[in-house]
Amino acid sequence: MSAVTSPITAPVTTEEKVEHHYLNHSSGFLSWALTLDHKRIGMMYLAGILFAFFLGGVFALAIRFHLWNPNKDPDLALFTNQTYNRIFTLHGAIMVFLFIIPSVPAALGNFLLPIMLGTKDVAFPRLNLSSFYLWVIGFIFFSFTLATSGIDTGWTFYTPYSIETTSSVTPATFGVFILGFSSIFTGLNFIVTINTMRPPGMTWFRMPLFLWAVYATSIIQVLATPVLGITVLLLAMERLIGIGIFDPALNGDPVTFQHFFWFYSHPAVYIMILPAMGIISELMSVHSHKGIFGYRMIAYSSIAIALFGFLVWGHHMFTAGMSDITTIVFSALTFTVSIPSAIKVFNWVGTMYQGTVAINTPMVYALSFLFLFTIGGLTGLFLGALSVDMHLHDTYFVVAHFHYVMMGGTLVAFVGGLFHWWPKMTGKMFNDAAGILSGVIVFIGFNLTFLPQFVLGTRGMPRRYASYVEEFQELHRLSTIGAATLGVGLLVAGIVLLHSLFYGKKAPKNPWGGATLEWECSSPPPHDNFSSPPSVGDPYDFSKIEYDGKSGGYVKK
Amino acid sequence: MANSHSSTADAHGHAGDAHGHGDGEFAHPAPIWMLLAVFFALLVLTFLTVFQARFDLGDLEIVLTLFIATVKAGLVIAFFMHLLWDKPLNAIVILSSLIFVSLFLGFCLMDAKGYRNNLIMDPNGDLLEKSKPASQLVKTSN
Amino acid sequence: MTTEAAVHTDNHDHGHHDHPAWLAHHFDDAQQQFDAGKFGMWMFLVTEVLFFSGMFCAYVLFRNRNPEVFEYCSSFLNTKLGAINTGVLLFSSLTMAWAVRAAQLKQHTLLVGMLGATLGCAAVFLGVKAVEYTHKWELGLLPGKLYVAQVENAVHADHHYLRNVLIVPLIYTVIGLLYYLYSIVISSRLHRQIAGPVFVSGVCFFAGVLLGQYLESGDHGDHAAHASHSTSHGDEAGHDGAASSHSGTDVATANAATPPLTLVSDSSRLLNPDVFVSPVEQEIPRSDVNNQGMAGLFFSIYYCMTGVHAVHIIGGMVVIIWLIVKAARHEFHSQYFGPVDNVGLYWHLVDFIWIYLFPLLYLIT
Amino acid sequence: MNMSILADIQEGFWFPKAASSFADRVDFLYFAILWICVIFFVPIVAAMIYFTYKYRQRPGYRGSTEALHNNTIEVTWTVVPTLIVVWIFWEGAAGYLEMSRVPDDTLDINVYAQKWNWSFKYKENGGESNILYVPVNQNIKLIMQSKDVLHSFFVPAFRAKRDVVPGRYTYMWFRPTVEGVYDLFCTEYCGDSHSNMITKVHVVSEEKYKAQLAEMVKEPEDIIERGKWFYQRKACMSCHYAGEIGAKGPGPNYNGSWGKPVKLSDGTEVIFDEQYVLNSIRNPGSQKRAGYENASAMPAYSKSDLKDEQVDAIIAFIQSLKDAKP
Repeated sequence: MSAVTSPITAPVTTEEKVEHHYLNHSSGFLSWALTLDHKRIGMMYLAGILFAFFLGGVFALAIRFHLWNPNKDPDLALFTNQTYNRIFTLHGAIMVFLFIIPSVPAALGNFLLPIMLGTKDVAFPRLNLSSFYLWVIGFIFFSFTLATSGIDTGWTFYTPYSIETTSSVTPATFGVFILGFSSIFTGLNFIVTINTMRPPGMTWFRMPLFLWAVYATSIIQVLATPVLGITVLLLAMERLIGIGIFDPALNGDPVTFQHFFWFYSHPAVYIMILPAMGIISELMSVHSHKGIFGYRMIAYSSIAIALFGFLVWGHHMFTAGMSDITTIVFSALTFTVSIPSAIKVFNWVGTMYQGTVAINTPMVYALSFLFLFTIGGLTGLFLGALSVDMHLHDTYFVVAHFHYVMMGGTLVAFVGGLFHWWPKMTGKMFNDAAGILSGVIVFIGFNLTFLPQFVLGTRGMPRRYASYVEEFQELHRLSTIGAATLGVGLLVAGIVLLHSLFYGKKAPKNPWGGATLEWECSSPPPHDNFSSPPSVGDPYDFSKIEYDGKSGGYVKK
Repeated sequence: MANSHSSTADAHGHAGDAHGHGDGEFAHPAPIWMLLAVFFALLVLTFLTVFQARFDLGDLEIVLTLFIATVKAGLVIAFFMHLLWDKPLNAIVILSSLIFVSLFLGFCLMDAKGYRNNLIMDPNGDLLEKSKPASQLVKTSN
Repeated sequence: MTTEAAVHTDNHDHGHHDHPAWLAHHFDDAQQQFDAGKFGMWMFLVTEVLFFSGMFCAYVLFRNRNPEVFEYCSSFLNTKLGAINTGVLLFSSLTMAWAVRAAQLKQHTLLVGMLGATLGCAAVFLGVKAVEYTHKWELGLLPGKLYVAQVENAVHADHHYLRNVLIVPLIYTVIGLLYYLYSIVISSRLHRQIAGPVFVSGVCFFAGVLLGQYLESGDHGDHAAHASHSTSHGDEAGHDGAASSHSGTDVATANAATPPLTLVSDSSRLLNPDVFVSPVEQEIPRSDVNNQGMAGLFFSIYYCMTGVHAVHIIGGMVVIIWLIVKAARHEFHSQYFGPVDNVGLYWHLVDFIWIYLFPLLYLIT
Repeated sequence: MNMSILADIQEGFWFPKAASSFADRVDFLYFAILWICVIFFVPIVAAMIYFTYKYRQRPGYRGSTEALHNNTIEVTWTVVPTLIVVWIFWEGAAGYLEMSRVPDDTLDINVYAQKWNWSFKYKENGGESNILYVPVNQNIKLIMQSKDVLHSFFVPAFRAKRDVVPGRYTYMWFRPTVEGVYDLFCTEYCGDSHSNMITKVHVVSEEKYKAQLAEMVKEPEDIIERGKWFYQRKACMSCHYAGEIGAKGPGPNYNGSWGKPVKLSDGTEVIFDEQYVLNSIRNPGSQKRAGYENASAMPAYSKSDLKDEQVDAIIAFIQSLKDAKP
């Protein structure tokens, strides 16, 4: 459909000369394993998190297939209750700690941040590499958990259940602890890089919005993650020697655990969504070939979300027995976060106005994000309103809500961003029509999976149930069909990307017509990113960028 | 603040004279007298805080203790850690961490006050039974 | 790494080749490298502050809930040892700050000396801490579920905790000594400057242990009765040759001096599933303090806070040794002293946290 | 079995039947927010689709590239949503306060949550039941405690939920307005059989409630029946299958086990007899069955939890299942 005018399908003239770039800069296993190059570290992260995502996705499908039937008779169920509990816990823990949190910042961010900023590398390349290895160690701890008795506490590790269960919680907490440090190091590195290493001309307000978003994310990573570290450390101590701080049997307090946990884990929600918002800001403007609407508002709202995000953790605990005054204060603060998010959505739509909107794979994902994230954001209003939350808390409504934000938001943006920067990262173009197809299937499958869950939740279906009353069966089946569709869509996306690696055309320097710095270096970029210092201009000035049929990409006039 | 700044700028000048590196000057050696003065101030404050703990001051005590500790911490941060001479950004960074800590403590405390009356100490009733010492714990105090 | 470096040198297309060895290739100049490192360190300190904040939060919540428990248990902590450790840490902060100055002024020998002094202070601190910890373990003042507190019988006195704790520092000291002897044999200034501080810090640890023991035994002033002394000390006296000047504390005297503190437990108020309770009229039940859920919880918090702090001290010692190696090689100068400065910042933060821990744990009256 | 629930579905697409005094307010706010969402969502998506079509990239068309910026619009779309969320917050908080402030004239019922069983104790006569009986049109106050882990009390038809937290009392209240039978779920994850921690609320008339209470305190005369009665009330049934009731797992099945040898996890074998049953109740960890090493631990029942003669009744009950099909 759009392929007619799409620049990608235009004939590409390939120069036969072998170019020097970061992928062929050096070879051998050690040249990757010990690399200090942010691009290679980013690619290793990408491979790692995609594997983690695959694992988490398999668990997700297992959950949905288990719920095909109400399982009133445990003998007929696909899994036993115990197995089901372990599956949903691992689904959550793997998706949150191993996939979503590192997905955009550590994989795409590592690759893009120095290039977009115009520097040679991040401030602390060794720290960057160690952060990747910490991720690997964290992954190993989780694999160990998986290989032993699994873990059945839910990804939230709520005490006192996590203290008394016989599953291997301790290795999982060590895994989380280590992954936390991985996350802190990445965030710290990015903050320092952006603060101290901007080249001449790169002022704060010439930074692409993706960098603003990553910067805001990094602030949260640095400020919030240590608290998770101490929380899981105390939990591990609780299990190892019984310190009792969170254990009511020793006069400890389980609600204190929830405060500790959510002080990190709510901001962590913004660690997950903010970089995705940054991706969408890039995608919307580049593929509309139009400057972003209200640049400063979007930049400020990223920071505002990061800071307000620290004030609202209590909304995970509205029914947990918090005092009334705390509950009401948290509810009020919760609503403050909705405003900057709303502003962003309006600005993205405003960006398309009077632009030149290309319909290609990244844009399809971006539009799909807009649709899904808006639903995700709006359904947050139900949960922020206290009296309604009393009914909806811990039901499938919540499950649907956060999947719309985390998956419909972050994952879709991540895949969109992956398609967008794929030519830059690998130097290969993918099949755009197939990419669009994958986007459409993902969109349909996603809505089919999670829209019914809103209704389920409102009707009172609690979450984390291995079996349910028959009344809910039809909606559950709808959801399972959707999940299968979603799986197919993501599979198609994966095939498209893999196919391009082997059969893709060579990517031009600037296939989409972007104005940020990463499109000024060749695809893939050379080892040191820029052979000569880049000239920094307005990241959203598209007026001088014209399509050039000869190279198949855009060039600056 | 302005006051201390000017005096420390003097200190700089001093130290700067002592050696002479021309290019890209960012090393600001702290004068020895200042380090020693801060150290002795810290020692005096430590004695003070131990000393005041001997008196029962009631509710005031925790306030006084924390006040002295904060003065000490302030001295360490300002002089030993050179924050006074450092970029303002670094000061903002460390202060913001304290803001977030107080936020964390504040909300938790606010909640704790609310549920205080609902607590059931020793819910299973077995702590007293199980950990009853063979003999009474003896304490001496002064 | 080697491949990286090799390729890097023969790939000359990016201008900056006046980079000295101490300036990483992706930085423009020394100032940028220094600023980046320092800013990164401050960010790291922020994470440290928040890391500790979790435990401070637990402290505040439980002290707020059961002030009497904190008051009671705090008297088992030896204020003198705490105060001395505070002094030692403050002194180490002084030497660290001085070390930064020495690095900036290229006073290499003074720098090694100052770093060595810092290392030694850290060791003294740990030595005193080892005595404090093992002494409490002997009394059964353990965290949470492990709490037994049968002070008079000194249930754990036969465990020789201290002797076991001393094994690792002993190995460390012996290695330091052997290394020092080796450096004298080959008469290498570099190695002597590294081995010296390492060996001395090992000795300092034992000095700290002796100091701790002396104060823990010589002073019956403001902490719990010490039934365990006669047993535990007899053993240690042989070990370290300390004078057996401790006057095997007389429990009976201590008992007579102050009546045992007993909070009457009112177990009828505790939850009993067979009795209908209407909790509305009920205030917070006060249980006996001397159990796992009260005193045990205090000691959980105490061990977590001071334990994590001690781990930071040990981590600090490792990086200080690394600094000593660099300093002995004369690597620092006015354009490159970032590592000393940044480790210094870290070290001061460890001190900073102790400045709060000391009054909050030891000085509750 | 779930006919009562099937009946619910006729009440509407979104919500189960509204059966408490809170329901109107919650449902009103829910639908108000729903409409607000629609009012925002539809124009956003419509604009998105329209722009995508109108400004699509095509030969001969080149849109503007200039970044737009319009203060009036930006202020409008900041202020209007702010006002709307302020109203939502207000309405939600007011509804919440109504739920959390317990009125003075309440009928008090103690709730004990335990893995994976609800038990309710009535103040009037000390009666105990696993199904919650409440009289219609009276303010009911629940005083809730958990014996082990976190649970959460949720009755969708009442739109009311509150976590049950070990180590403290939590309270909630509601006033049922319509007689009927409603689902009661546990909504805080509590382990293996979390999804089986379901029971019913019977909202009945005042007289029926009185009759139920009287019925409740009558223990069956027959020892086997009494054993079954305790089996149902003392949370045994939430882990052990017996006859044709109870949960299949995580604990061993009672059927056909009496008198047979039992393999223990340490390799030894014992006979399933009085001694074994008593020991398993008083000290469950001591003789773990082979194959159940990783099952959730059974709580120990002290003599105050379960008196000796009550254990005898349970033994008699298990004995009666000697020949039942496993």
